[in-house]
Amino acid sequence: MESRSFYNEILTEHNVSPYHKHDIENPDIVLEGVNPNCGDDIWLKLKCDGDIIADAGFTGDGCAVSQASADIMIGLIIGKKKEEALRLADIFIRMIKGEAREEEIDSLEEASALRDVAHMPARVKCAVLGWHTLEEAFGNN
Amino acid sequence: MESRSFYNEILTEHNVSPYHKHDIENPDIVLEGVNPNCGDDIWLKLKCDGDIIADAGFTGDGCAVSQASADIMIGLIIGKKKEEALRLADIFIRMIKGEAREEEIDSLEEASALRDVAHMPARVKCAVLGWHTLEEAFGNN
Amino acid sequence: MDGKAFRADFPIFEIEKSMYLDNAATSQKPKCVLEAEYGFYEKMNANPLRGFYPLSVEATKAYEDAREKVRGFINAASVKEIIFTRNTTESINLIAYSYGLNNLCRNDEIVVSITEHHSNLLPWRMVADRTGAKIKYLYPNKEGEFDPAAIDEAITERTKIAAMGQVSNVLGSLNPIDHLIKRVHEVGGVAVIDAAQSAPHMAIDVKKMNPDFLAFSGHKMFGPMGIGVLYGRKELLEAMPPFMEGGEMVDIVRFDYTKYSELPHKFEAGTVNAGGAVGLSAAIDYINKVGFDTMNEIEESLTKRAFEAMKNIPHLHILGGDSAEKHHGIISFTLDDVHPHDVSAILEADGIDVRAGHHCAGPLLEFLGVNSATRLSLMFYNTEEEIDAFTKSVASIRERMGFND
Amino acid sequence: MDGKAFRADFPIFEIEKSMYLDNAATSQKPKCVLEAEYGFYEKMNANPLRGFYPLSVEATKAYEDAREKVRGFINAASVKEIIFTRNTTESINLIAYSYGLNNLCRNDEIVVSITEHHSNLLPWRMVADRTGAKIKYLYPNKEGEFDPAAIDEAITERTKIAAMGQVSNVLGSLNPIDHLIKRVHEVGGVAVIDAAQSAPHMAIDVKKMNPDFLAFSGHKMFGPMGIGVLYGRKELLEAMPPFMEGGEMVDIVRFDYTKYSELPHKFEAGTVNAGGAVGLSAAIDYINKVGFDTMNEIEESLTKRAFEAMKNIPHLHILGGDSAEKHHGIISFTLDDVHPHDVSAILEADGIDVRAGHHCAGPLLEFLGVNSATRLSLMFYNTEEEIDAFTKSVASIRERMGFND
Ligand SMILES: Cc1ncc(COP(=O)(O)O)c(C=O)c1O
Ligand SMILES: Cc1ncc(COP(=O)(O)O)c(C=O)c1O
Repeated sequence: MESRSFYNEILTEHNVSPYHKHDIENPDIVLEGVNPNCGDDIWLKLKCDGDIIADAGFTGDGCAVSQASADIMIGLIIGKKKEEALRLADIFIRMIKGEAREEEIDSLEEASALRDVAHMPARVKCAVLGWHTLEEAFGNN
Repeated sequence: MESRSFYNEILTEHNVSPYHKHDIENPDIVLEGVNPNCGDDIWLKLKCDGDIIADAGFTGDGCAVSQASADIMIGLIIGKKKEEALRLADIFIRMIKGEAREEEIDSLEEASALRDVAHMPARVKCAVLGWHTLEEAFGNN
Repeated sequence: MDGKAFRADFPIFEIEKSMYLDNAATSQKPKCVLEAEYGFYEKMNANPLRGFYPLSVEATKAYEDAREKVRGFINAASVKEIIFTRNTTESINLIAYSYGLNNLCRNDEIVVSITEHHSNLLPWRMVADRTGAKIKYLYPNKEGEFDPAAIDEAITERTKIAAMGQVSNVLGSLNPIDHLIKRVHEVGGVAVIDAAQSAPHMAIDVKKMNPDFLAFSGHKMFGPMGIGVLYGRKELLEAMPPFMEGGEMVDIVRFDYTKYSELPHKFEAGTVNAGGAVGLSAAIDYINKVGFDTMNEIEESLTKRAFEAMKNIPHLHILGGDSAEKHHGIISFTLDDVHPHDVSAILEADGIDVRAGHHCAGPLLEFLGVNSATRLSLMFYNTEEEIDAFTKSVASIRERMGFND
Repeated sequence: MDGKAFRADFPIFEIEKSMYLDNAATSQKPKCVLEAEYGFYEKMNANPLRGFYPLSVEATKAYEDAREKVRGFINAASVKEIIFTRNTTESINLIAYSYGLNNLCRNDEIVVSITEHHSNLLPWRMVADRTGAKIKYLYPNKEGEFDPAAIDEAITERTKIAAMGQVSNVLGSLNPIDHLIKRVHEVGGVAVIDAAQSAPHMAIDVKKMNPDFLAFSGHKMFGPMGIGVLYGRKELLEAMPPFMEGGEMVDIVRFDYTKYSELPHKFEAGTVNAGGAVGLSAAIDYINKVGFDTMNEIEESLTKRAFEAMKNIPHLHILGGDSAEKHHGIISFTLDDVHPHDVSAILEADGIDVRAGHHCAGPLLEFLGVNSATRLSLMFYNTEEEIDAFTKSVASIRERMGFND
């Protein structure tokens, strides 16, 4: 018996050594996201400069999927415009639902490493937790 | 198809022409008995002379089994002592449960015509309604 | 025209030879429903909603697919509006406890039709008792028909809730719920529709009907016992506090803090009856397969056959409407001098299953001036032979009870 | 020693090849239970309690026989003390609503152990919120053991209710309920025992145990979903008002008067889940056939096998008791640096079904200082191979998650 290659290297790396798991000083937006299924609980902290996400980080506790996904997300959105971040979140969430097109997935860069979660219905909520929280933080959804 | 001989002559007669279905003036005890299964609802009215049941009657509404049984019961207990009436009630109820001895059943006189109810679980409550109300009226049970 | 062609779908008819004409109490279950429930336990039994392993994921999917099936069945906007309960009674109690107790107070009024089943009456009396609100009864005429003007008058600015069954379980009458719903919305109140007797017989479209709450039971519509449905408008359900509390309806519980789950889970405390939900889903598939059109055609034809024969039995009095069309498969009646209890006992001795009593509608019977009644209630799987045996037996009863007509 | 000999009794094991080790969530169902429920619908389906015809009489008898079976199972004095509910959660909510809200007020206290499942905690918080009563938590030590002296101290003259589970669904610990019951009786309060996790594994004798209320779920003890039990002392139940209202729980309903039915029907509103009760009855027969002695012998042996192996896995921490005997088939654990969610996902990839999360015991986990845990929970039908596969897989996880030990 061997595990399906679900916990790939990108995922385990971002989980074992997350770059963005730290507090942000004087954040403009702080929002808690919770995945009741397993008790994942992250606090997303955003610092904005006008429309631009100047800095971001997260704290909390969760499974490798939720942690790696949040970490990758933050790496992707720092320096981007709010609208662009939301566009990526939309693509990511559709990818996890198995509804995104290939070229869209490509635009997710490292985050595309989570595409296999689409086949694991129980892990979908973990994967999208950070992204949903981002949407909520910007008042969408 | 023909009905099992459950509604025998004694039963239908006491139902069609009950002797004791009438009000009692200044009764000493009045008690309502209800059989929720079918909405049988009788008011038992007793006039006592010391320990003796001097007169009795019932009013209300119910199925032939409950009405005939109450009517037969009252015919049996008028003029009897409270204790004797309770003894008969006990026998009657055991008869309906299929637990009385033959000579006990004999002592019930006409009321023994209801013995077949023992085979009709759904009608047991109708048959014992008057008798249970009698027990309750005397503070038993 | 009758239901012979469908009897083979119901295993009980192979075993039980009595004629089942008590369908308003509970329906018989087709094999596909029994096998669906059995199959759930055999193939995917796990506690839904919490596990990550495939078995639990499958159980969750089966349960949520059943919810989607129910949503489609009544054309609700969202599965969030579909709450699984045990039965109609629990559905209405949920509304009474969670909506009623929290939104009503002294001087408010609850309008309830006097034809209601106890399950759509006693919860409102409880709310009235505890909040000080007043119950106002709506009365029909002796045929069971409500005057729209009387509804308009009874429902006033004080009315916070109006509760009515779509089809009466005693009279078989179709009630003017559309009118009631419109009127109660005019005054800003909510409408609670008891669809226990209608859901098995007619298509319900909550978008068109526009009730605020609607309740029905699985066991009356070919599903298993122990599963029922509450439909509620999302905005209302979202604003309501939970009813029962415990596992599966909370996201976070800390020492002094609780965050409830989203709809519909907020209202489904404890381990759900997934097996029952899967059975109900199969029942809906079965209904869709046969089709309400076919069912109604048969049921109307059988109702007419019974009604016409009963009309000609001396001393027999039908409660409610004066034509078969007004009865929707339910005909309650009395027979002079013979208690309904005895009527049903003699029918029973002839192998016919009907019910006698107050049919959980005490106030209606009181209003009609009868203590109890015998009820014939049909389903599309019944046959002309059953109807004929029934009417023949009824016609013989008075003589068998010692009356010479 | 394991349960291989019994696996053929459970149809799911023929179809589903994953290793089911999430038994505390819900048990698998033996064929005899599934057939009993199916058989009810196939042979005697009718609405119980109201019909006179043989089918309904049989349905009623089957339902009431199931109640008698449950009475015997826990050795209650009377069937009046056995109320069928949907599950443990509903049983406890019934007590909370009907007893709690009506008997408590400001300054009263409810003593609840912090190890409780949300279903035996949130209803008490609801009662506290609405009545102004205070919740007082009982804390165990880190091994999950309660100090009798602390119980004596926590329970005072102000204590009206003390609530505790017999076996913790997270720690597997057996709680000192006898002590708690005696103590709360000294001060005139009532004891509510959550037997959801004990009923499937040990004989319960309510005459000896002497709780005031006791609750459990059919689905955790080989029965179907949608059926649960509330035991209550007759004097208490008699004095309590009904919880839900509707059909089947009233004798008389007039315009302005209601007479409730006698126990136990007063608390069973609406059409009952007779099919579920019949399934539960068959489950009790099955338990009696196998015997708790046999079950326990297997379960203890398997628990020991798992516990000993887990003790030797580096970075693995077992919650609660430090010996297998203290776990009663339930072993929750954490693995350093790996979220329980991922632990269970990897186990799942290896074909092993366990649960990860807060196990509906948020405050306990908060008290233990963990956010969530993975739980292994056994039943007598599990095998040594399953345990070995489980421990082998667990031992491999850290490496597979990128940690080099
Ligand atoms: C100790 C304990 N209490 C209560 C419950 C709730 O049981 P149910 O979900 O069947 O209501 C559970 C099971 O989840 C449990 O383990
Ligand atoms: C009109 C109506 N409402 C409510 C109910 C109650 O349904 P249940 O007993 O399934 O809760 C019934 C059936 O008995 C009914 O006929």
